Amino acid sequence: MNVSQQRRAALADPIEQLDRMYEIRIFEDRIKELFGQGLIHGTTHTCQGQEAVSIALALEARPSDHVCCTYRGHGHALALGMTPSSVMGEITGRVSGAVGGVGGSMHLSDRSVGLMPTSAIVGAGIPIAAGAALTSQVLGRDDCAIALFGDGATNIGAFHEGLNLAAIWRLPVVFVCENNVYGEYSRINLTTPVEHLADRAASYGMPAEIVDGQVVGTVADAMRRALERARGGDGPTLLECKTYRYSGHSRADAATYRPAGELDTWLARDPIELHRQLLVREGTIAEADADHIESRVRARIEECIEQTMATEPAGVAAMFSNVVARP
Amino acid sequence: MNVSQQRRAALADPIEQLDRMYEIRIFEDRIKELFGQGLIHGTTHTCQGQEAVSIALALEARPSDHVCCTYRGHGHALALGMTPSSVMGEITGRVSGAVGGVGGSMHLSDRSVGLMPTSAIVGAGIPIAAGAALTSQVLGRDDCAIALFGDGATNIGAFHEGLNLAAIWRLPVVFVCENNVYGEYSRINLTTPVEHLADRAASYGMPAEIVDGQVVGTVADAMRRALERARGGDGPTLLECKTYRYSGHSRADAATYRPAGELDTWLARDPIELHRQLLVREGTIAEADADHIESRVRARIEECIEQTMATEPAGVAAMFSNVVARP
Amino acid sequence: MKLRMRQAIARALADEMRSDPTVVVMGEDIAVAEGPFKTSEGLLDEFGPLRVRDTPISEMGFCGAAVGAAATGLRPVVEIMFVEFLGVALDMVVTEAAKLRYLSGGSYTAPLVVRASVGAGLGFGSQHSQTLETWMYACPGLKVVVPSGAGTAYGLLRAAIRDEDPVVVLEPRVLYAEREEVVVGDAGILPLGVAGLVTRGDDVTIVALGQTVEIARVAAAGAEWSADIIDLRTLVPWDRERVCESVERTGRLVLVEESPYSGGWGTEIAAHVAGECFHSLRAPVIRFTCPDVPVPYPAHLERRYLPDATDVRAGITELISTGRRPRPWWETEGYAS
Amino acid sequence: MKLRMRQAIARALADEMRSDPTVVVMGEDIAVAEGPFKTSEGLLDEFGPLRVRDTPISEMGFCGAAVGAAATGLRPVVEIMFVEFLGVALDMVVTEAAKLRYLSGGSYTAPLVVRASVGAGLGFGSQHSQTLETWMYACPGLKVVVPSGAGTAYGLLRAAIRDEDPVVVLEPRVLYAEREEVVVGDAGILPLGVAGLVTRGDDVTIVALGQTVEIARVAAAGAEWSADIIDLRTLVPWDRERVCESVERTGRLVLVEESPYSGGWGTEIAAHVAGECFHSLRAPVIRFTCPDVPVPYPAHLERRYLPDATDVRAGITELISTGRRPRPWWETEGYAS
Ligand SMILES: Cc1ncc(C[n+]2csc(CCOP(=O)(O)OP(=O)(O)O)c2C)c(N)n1
Ligand SMILES: Cc1ncc(C[n+]2csc(CCOP(=O)(O)OP(=O)(O)O)c2C)c(N)n1
Ligand SMILES: [Mg+2]
Ligand SMILES: [Mg+2]
Repeated sequence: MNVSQQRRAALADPIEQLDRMYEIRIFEDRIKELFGQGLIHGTTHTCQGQEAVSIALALEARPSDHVCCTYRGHGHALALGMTPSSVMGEITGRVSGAVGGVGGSMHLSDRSVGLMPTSAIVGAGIPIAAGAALTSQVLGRDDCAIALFGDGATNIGAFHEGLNLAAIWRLPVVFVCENNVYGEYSRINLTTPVEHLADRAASYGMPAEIVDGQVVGTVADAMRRALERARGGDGPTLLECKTYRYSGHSRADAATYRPAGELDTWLARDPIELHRQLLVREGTIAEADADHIESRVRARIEECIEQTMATEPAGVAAMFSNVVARP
Repeated sequence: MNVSQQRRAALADPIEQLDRMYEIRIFEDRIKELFGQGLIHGTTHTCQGQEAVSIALALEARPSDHVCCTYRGHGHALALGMTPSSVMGEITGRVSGAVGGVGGSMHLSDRSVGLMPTSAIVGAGIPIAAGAALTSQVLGRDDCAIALFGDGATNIGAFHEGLNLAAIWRLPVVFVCENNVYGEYSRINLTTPVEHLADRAASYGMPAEIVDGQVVGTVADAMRRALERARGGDGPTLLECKTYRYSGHSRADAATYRPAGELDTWLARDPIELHRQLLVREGTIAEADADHIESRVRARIEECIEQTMATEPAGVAAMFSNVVARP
Repeated sequence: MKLRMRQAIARALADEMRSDPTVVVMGEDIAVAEGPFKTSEGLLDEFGPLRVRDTPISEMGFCGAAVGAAATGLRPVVEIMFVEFLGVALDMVVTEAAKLRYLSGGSYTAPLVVRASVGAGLGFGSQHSQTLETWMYACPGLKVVVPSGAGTAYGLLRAAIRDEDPVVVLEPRVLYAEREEVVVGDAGILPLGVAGLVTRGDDVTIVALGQTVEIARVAAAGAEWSADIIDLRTLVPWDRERVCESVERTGRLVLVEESPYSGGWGTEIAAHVAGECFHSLRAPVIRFTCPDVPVPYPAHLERRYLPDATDVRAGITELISTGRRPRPWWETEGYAS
Repeated sequence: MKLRMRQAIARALADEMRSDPTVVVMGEDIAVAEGPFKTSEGLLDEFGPLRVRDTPISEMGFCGAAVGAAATGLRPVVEIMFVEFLGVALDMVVTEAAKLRYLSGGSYTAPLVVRASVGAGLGFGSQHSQTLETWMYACPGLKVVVPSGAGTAYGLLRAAIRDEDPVVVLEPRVLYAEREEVVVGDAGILPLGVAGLVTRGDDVTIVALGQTVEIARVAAAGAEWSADIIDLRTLVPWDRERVCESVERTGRLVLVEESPYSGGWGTEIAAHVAGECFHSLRAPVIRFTCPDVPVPYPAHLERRYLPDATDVRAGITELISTGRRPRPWWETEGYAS
């Protein structure tokens, strides 16, 4: 097992789950700050508030399953097992980056844990995931494919075509819509005439569930059901995880368009807090442990930033590598 | 009123309606024969069996409404008012053709009766119709737009995006799906996991109706309701007209893929026969009149063919016209 | 007045919307948010939600709507946030809009404008940094313009909106924040198809486009040779008269392009000149382009990826002195591409 | 054996599917109906519905599925019935497939083939008769091949399926029914990137592609000059060595293209040669192309639209005797374009 796979396996431990949720949250907060301070070039899209979906995904998917994510992929990548240093290395264009530093924040990938190259094109990952599921169906493997995408992506043609194709071919794929209420600066209700995006599965005769996206266990249960259905040959499922994006769409966005109080309502059901309280209630950990975990993670991320900033930038040769196969 | 508009107005007369249904049927039969005999170059897509929808469309839409049709558009064009000679002139590349002979069978248009350029790209007319409706909304006109498309077209992204856009903007447009059971050589059930395409309207919170596409009156009633809704500011509607394509997909297709007996079942409810019987039952016409109408039309079409074949072909200059506005 | 390019674009849209009530703008987050690049600042306030529209994430849908609207009486201006997104909507531009006039015998037209931001330099990565002009090439019926700053952005956009046929405006993203003096009002309208002469010289004709005009200017400033620097402005149809007239005078053609060497936009100009002005050419046509690789993300690699003024100056000096075509940097430095 | 091009394509698919169980084919009506152009005859019977798949009318959907399948272990071959339909799916080819290797540091690849029929001559009209090669231009990571008959269709398709990266195969529709001798089996595989020499001559280098190879052959047959006729076969990356070597010998380059004059595929070859072989060129580079208009529908106009062997022969004779570029027919006949 490589490091990513070890991190993935470790998630079985509830303490590790909380650790990883903090890891995502703190990583994203710091990335945003670094961009804000002009220490990183380009753009980035963070996922604070959506950690429960990432963790549930990593818990239920196998490393051999194929996961298609988007430009908002840091959380999924970290949860699936990628190290903060490979993700941060990529975001900062270092040789230590997941794809050698030429991809950047929107382009992460780690084949050892099934993370396919994340796409910066809205909806593209949906038919691509269907295709990954096709491979399993054709070769008789029991790997599944999972596509993660946002609420806004359900208005693009690739969503329609991808779900229809997966349904008619009964492909082993799970479509996970992270409905975080906004597509860029537009509230979902301004662009989409239905309240529940899960309802759109009916157009494909596809089972669907509306899921509380703030609770790891709830999301994991839904994913387990969907993955079982897929592996059992019963075809695709659409899951709509209701969640929220604490931060703006991208580094450039202060999210001033949000109705007053909306953020607070969601913060009151913060996925990390909910998971932490659950673990404490269950007696899995004590409050003190939880605090300790949080500070431990904070230190880890700071160390990661220091090391990354000290790592050499991707060289010119990297720009000419992996364009096509070299004879 | 030009000739097209006069023909359109004349449709108010039930006898004219039957005449026009025969016109479409015989026109299409003869076009297919002419292609079969190699007397016409290229490809064509005929609509025998779908005449009721074309007639109902022409009855309910106003000449000022904007109609977007497809490569299978001869019937709509003739019903909307275009003369057999302008349609046949286009199909045969003559100067008399609707668009000067450079378009061919798949590209008809007549602005005087609202027929926008028909598209040879599946689904393209759907968002285009939404845009025509947008013009009415922005300029405060009460013209509506109507898109006609097939069952297979409901699987393409433009369908999804077009309907969603029309719904969220409450555009005055009616989406008419002529479900003729096949998309090229594929039966709808092989490509589409839902039985009733009208059900897909739910993804857009859009009203929809399943309509018996064989009966002029039934289709007309549904169109009237949808057009009233549109003109009244209540937004778009999806109509699924259940009908059947007697002929193959295109001149090249013998339609051998159809289950035995399917064609006969549909022939038993032939839209022209049904309309003819209704008119006779109502006492609007006598059997003899009906026979007379049919032979009258047959003679008209033969004359049209002779004249068209005697008309000069589009000249080289036509190929260089209408590329861009000339200064 | 001095305006940033994004302000000049917003001003051009506003001026056309004032003078023509059929002009409408639509795109993702262009209304309430005033555009991801703030190119529609103030439009919603002044013209209201009927004419200034936020769309769902549906490029095929709203580009198609623009075609239908243009055919029936509006003059829509759609914004494609990054030109790559035309990859999900190209059909509407190339196969529908560009052929609508032809396929209706001239009775329907498609006077619409598609604005799309293009180019590298801001760290958006391989899928958000291309220029992709050639997607719009070889498409009779379609025009393509590329501004090189606030002034041309204003003048070309206004002309594009007034044009009776579809026009694609490719806006170099790095220039949105750049300020320059702009002639606003009708006097500022620039005719489509007419190139601009940036500097006048005798030894070489440098044809540049959009973001590369500045590169050419810097390369020529203080060089031991003097150049006609032509800002092409309109890529389709490009100003053949102006370019050929210049090459016949200078005897040398150099293109500075932000596109890969293979299949970049300059091939069209080079090919035409090699046929039309062959007997005037005293030296090989050279193209300073990007290497044949996807656009890399990090700032230092993006800089290396883009054509460089120093390379251009040195290359032209070499061309003039030796008559030989200078090798591109990736060849001399031994990076296969 | 003698095969029609469509049979050679079906044979190439079958041979690859036999030797490699990961090869799958999908497209609209390619399975049960064996393809709208009968290019997959016999495949469903031999390989079954798991590997030979009819798709819904969803080019974006199944091109995307091909990308995902290719990235995870299959070698999909998708059929795009008419190349125009890539206008609703281009994103998957250019923005996803072509960059997948780059954006995964080489850990994922996209060995997929997109087959699309192209070209005029069968009366399909403006939206079903273009060649559109330039949509695939300027896209590092993507290869483009164009067969000129059954033999090259077989050999190039097999090589494309075996290639580790995405390849677009543009098949001239008019050639599907044409028969020629084909070397089947591994011996018939043709390497990508290598052009073919059709005839050998001294006075001029004629570069042709797909359906225009035959036009070049007819033009040269019995002419008072002799030509190297090069069948380019692979458009991206094209065989620069072969073409430049030839031009250096003949001193003249002529392109015969089925694409509009402005922005057609030949501009890339002309531009490179004008830079690389400038000192060997004795005459202007000429391109025999289609006029800058949408493809007209009627047979007689389609014939006029396409490059004509007699024009090509006369034009080259004029070029050699006068050293001047012959005007295209639409200019001499006074049709503005
Ligand atoms: C085809 C396409 N159109 C537009 C964009 C620009 N864009 C990037 S993210 C985004 C919003 C997507 O919203 P959603 O699907 O809800 O995902 P989220 O960002 O909320 O995770 C948009 C419009 C794009 N990348 N691709
Ligand atoms: C985008 C696109 N894909 C494929 C085609 C080829 N094609 C033409 S008609 C057709 C079938 C359409 O079926 P349907 O929508 O049911 O309409 P019908 O032909 O039955 O009227 C197909 C696949 C096309 N023209 N455009
Ligand atoms: Mg969202
Ligand atoms: Mg149908």
